[in-house]
Amino acid sequence: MSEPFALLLTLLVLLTAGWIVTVRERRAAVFGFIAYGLLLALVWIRLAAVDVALTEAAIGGGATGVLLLRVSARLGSIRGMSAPPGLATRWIAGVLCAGVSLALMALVLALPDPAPSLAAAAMEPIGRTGLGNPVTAVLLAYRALDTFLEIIVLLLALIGVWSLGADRFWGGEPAAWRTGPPSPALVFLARVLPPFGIVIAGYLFWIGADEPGGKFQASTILAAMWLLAMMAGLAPPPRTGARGLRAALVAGPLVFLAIGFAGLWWADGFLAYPDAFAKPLIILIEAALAVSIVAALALMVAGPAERLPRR
Amino acid sequence: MSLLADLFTILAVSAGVFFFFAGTVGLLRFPDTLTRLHALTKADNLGLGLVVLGLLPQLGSVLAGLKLVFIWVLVQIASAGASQLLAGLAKRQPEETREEAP
Amino acid sequence: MMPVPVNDAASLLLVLAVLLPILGLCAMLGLRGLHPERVARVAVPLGVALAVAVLVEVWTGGQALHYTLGDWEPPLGLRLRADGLSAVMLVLSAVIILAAALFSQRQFRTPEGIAGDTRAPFTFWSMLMAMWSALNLVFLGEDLFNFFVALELLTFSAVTLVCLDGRTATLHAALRYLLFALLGSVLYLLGVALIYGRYGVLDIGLLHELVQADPVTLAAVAMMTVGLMAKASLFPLHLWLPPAHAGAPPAASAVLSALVVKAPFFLILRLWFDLLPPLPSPLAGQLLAALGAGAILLCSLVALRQARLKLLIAYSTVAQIGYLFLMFPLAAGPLAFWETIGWTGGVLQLVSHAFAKAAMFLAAGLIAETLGHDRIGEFAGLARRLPVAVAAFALAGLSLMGLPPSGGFNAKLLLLSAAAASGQWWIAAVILAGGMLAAGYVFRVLGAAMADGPAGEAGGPPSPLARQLVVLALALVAVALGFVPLQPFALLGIGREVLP
Amino acid sequence: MTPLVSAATLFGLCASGMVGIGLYGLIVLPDALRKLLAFNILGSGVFILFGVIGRRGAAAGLDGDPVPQAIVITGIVVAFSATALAATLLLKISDAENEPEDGGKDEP
Repeated sequence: MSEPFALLLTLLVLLTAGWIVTVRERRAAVFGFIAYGLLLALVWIRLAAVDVALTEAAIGGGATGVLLLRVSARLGSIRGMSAPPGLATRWIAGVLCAGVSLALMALVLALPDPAPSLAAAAMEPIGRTGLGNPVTAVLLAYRALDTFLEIIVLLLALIGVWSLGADRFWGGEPAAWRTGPPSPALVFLARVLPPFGIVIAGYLFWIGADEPGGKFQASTILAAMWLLAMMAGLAPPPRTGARGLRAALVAGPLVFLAIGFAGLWWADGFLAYPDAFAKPLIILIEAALAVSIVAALALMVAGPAERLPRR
Repeated sequence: MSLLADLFTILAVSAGVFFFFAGTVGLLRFPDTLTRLHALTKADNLGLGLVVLGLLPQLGSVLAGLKLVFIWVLVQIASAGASQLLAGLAKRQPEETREEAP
Repeated sequence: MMPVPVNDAASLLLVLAVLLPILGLCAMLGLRGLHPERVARVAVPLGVALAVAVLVEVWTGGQALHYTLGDWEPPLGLRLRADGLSAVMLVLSAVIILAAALFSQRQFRTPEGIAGDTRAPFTFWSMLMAMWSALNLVFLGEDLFNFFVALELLTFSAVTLVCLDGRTATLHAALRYLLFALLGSVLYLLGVALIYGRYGVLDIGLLHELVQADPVTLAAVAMMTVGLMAKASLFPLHLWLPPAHAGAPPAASAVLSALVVKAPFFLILRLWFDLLPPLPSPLAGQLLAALGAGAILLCSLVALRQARLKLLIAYSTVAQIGYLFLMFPLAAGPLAFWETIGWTGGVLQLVSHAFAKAAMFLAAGLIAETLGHDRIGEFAGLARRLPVAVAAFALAGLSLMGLPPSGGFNAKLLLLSAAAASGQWWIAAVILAGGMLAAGYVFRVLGAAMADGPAGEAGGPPSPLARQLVVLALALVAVALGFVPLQPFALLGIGREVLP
Repeated sequence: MTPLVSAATLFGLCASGMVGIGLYGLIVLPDALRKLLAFNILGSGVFILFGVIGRRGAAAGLDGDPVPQAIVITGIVVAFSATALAATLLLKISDAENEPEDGGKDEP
């Protein structure tokens, strides 16, 4: 497994990407995109970034795929953003984009060797966080503000999705997949898979501190299990106005902020952890974040409220 | 012993790859959704099963072996379920609905 | 290496300025019983106080504030930093948001007798909070990827506000805005990737000491600039702005035009002045200025021909953004850039346009509410019915045209002098022509409103005086900025002396 | 390891190609959902470029620089959020246009 495999993978990725933008049918492009996400996960493994590979497979391929399938199944034709471009436009765009690609290739080859890296800088103080996985240390210690804001981005996108529902349904249930009774195969999957999913998610979450894995990957799997149960009609989708759901959504950010501000008193500043308790605090933050991420991801895929709230 | 194990691995994985190949050819060449699904599930079941079986002697620990078998079982469940769903969809929409094309 | 200051109580203000609005958002989302507008009534004054406190600290201390997050020093960690310019932007945002909040208290109030929240008020207030947080982070951040996250927060909240009313036309506008903004983000991120690949550092202060004008760096900054231009809607990447800004609720349009398009522009300033070394060739600055000139001339002409008031104001935004890009060649020269009148003029243009444009969009909101439409052709009689709103529009127009006394006049005079002093006569000509065109579209509206006609008797109750006074106050600030001295401000140089 | 044939460099070229393909799709595809797919291809090209840069930065006993990896994880989540928002917007437009009596509320 070395360069020939990388070459093959490169060709496959580029061919799939080209196919997605040129194939005639919209649905086919979506299927192509899901396969593309899986190929990318392989590329990430070859790039020795297993954390990213898991995230890509779970979110980039999985969650995005389910979302796009749901949308493309219901999406009718839309008045064009622009008319289909003529041959000349396509040629000009093609030449332009090829130029961009070639320039970028030249820049990639011009990057300095040996490459600058923060790997050593990230490993040096990692003892203070009590973590073994440097990616988790970057996400939850060194660049914790980014991770905090990323959860806020998720919440904003969810509010954005909700705001696209009608006024009268606000606070009601999302009504994704209400096309008749669920098929027996789906119900079978929804009964059999969740126990496995929960175990795998728990495992990924727990090892995330020291090995590849973590809250995003685990949360995506849990969200997928929940969605499966919703699709099969085994668990009704929650009301978007339900108190429990709202609390779950803000649990992550609030715990993160509380521990962050507590750092003003018991450590060196906002978002600093006392060395002795760094690891348990980080795991507490991750657990709270996981709750929010599961809720946000699942409900974002489920879409805005489309049924009246039950009073 | 190790030579025998290697030989077994090569044979089993090659057979697995053959089934994947056959399944892919079927996917590309067969005329309709149901027969294509049939070809695919063959690749999933037998192909992956043989690859997993072939890799088992190469693993150091029983736990790693269990993980591989577990993955195979999961794929069985998922692909059986997904095939059912796709087949159901194909039955409901016999002609592929063509979206507006560019 | 620069000496790294320790975190102190004053610099904690920066953390609070970024997080307070998010805390408000969490309160709105988490507790349905609290109505979002009540949360805003607490959060907005607190946020204004924080911004003013930062300005006072920076001004009296005479140096930038720093906060290192989690005591992880850059390049590994992140930090926040407020210099004179950031402090000004912080206060500017706080005041505009305050005005938008006051203006919207009644419009986006949860109806009586509802225990939970309702769609439009919840969305408006929560997105306003998120947008504020993102703006403050753009003004206070130091890390290129941190900026990316802030820009995405800004995009999501802005797009959601644009399509708040749910009409098909605004949904289309929001979609187009979203696609442009996402393309901008990706191009920006591509540049960030190259910078990291080249230097292994993302902190602007540290990068300033490392950067060299080699192809990778220049290509990276070029990509980031193009991405940010799409978000700041610099001509010719402006096509998304007019329908989006014209379709949003008035308070949202005001914030979008006054602040949201300025955030990516602020980042372009940081890239070009704080990150890059003085460029060997002035060509790039000339190119940006040429695009700015294109925006001023073409979009002012398009604004002249608009039949609807909100679209006219939106096209005027694109034109006025053009002025900002004139400062790139004008701040170059032998002096340190923050000591040039080109720099001062550009920043003054940014601030006075924010006030003038917010006043205009809110005035347009009052007009549309009263008349039920915003067709300029049917404005006859308006001045009698809504004298305060029309007066505010006229005062704000003064600033856009660049007539004295107004902030716009001072800004344009400073830019004009800088252009004349450096012999860049074409820029001077563009500034003058832009002022005439602005006069054309402002007087077209005023002329219609002053005429006698039926709009004076149209139905609907008149707007409450308090809302009209908010609009007038914004316009008066734009005018009052005309009394600042015509010279470089020491405040805008605070925190920049450390950059060689 | 000569730079021209190393797997990291190869994927760097791959990322450049992905950026070009995504950009092309974003420009020429008339269908908004397809534009969204193209945006995701473009984004993934940028992410892979970060991955390549991280892999090149292998040091201190690690197989790669963890900072770009963490950045990409954040980026993937942000891209998903953008896709979800845009896709819902599309659906809403399509619903409003295809059943104007029921879904759209076209008042001035």
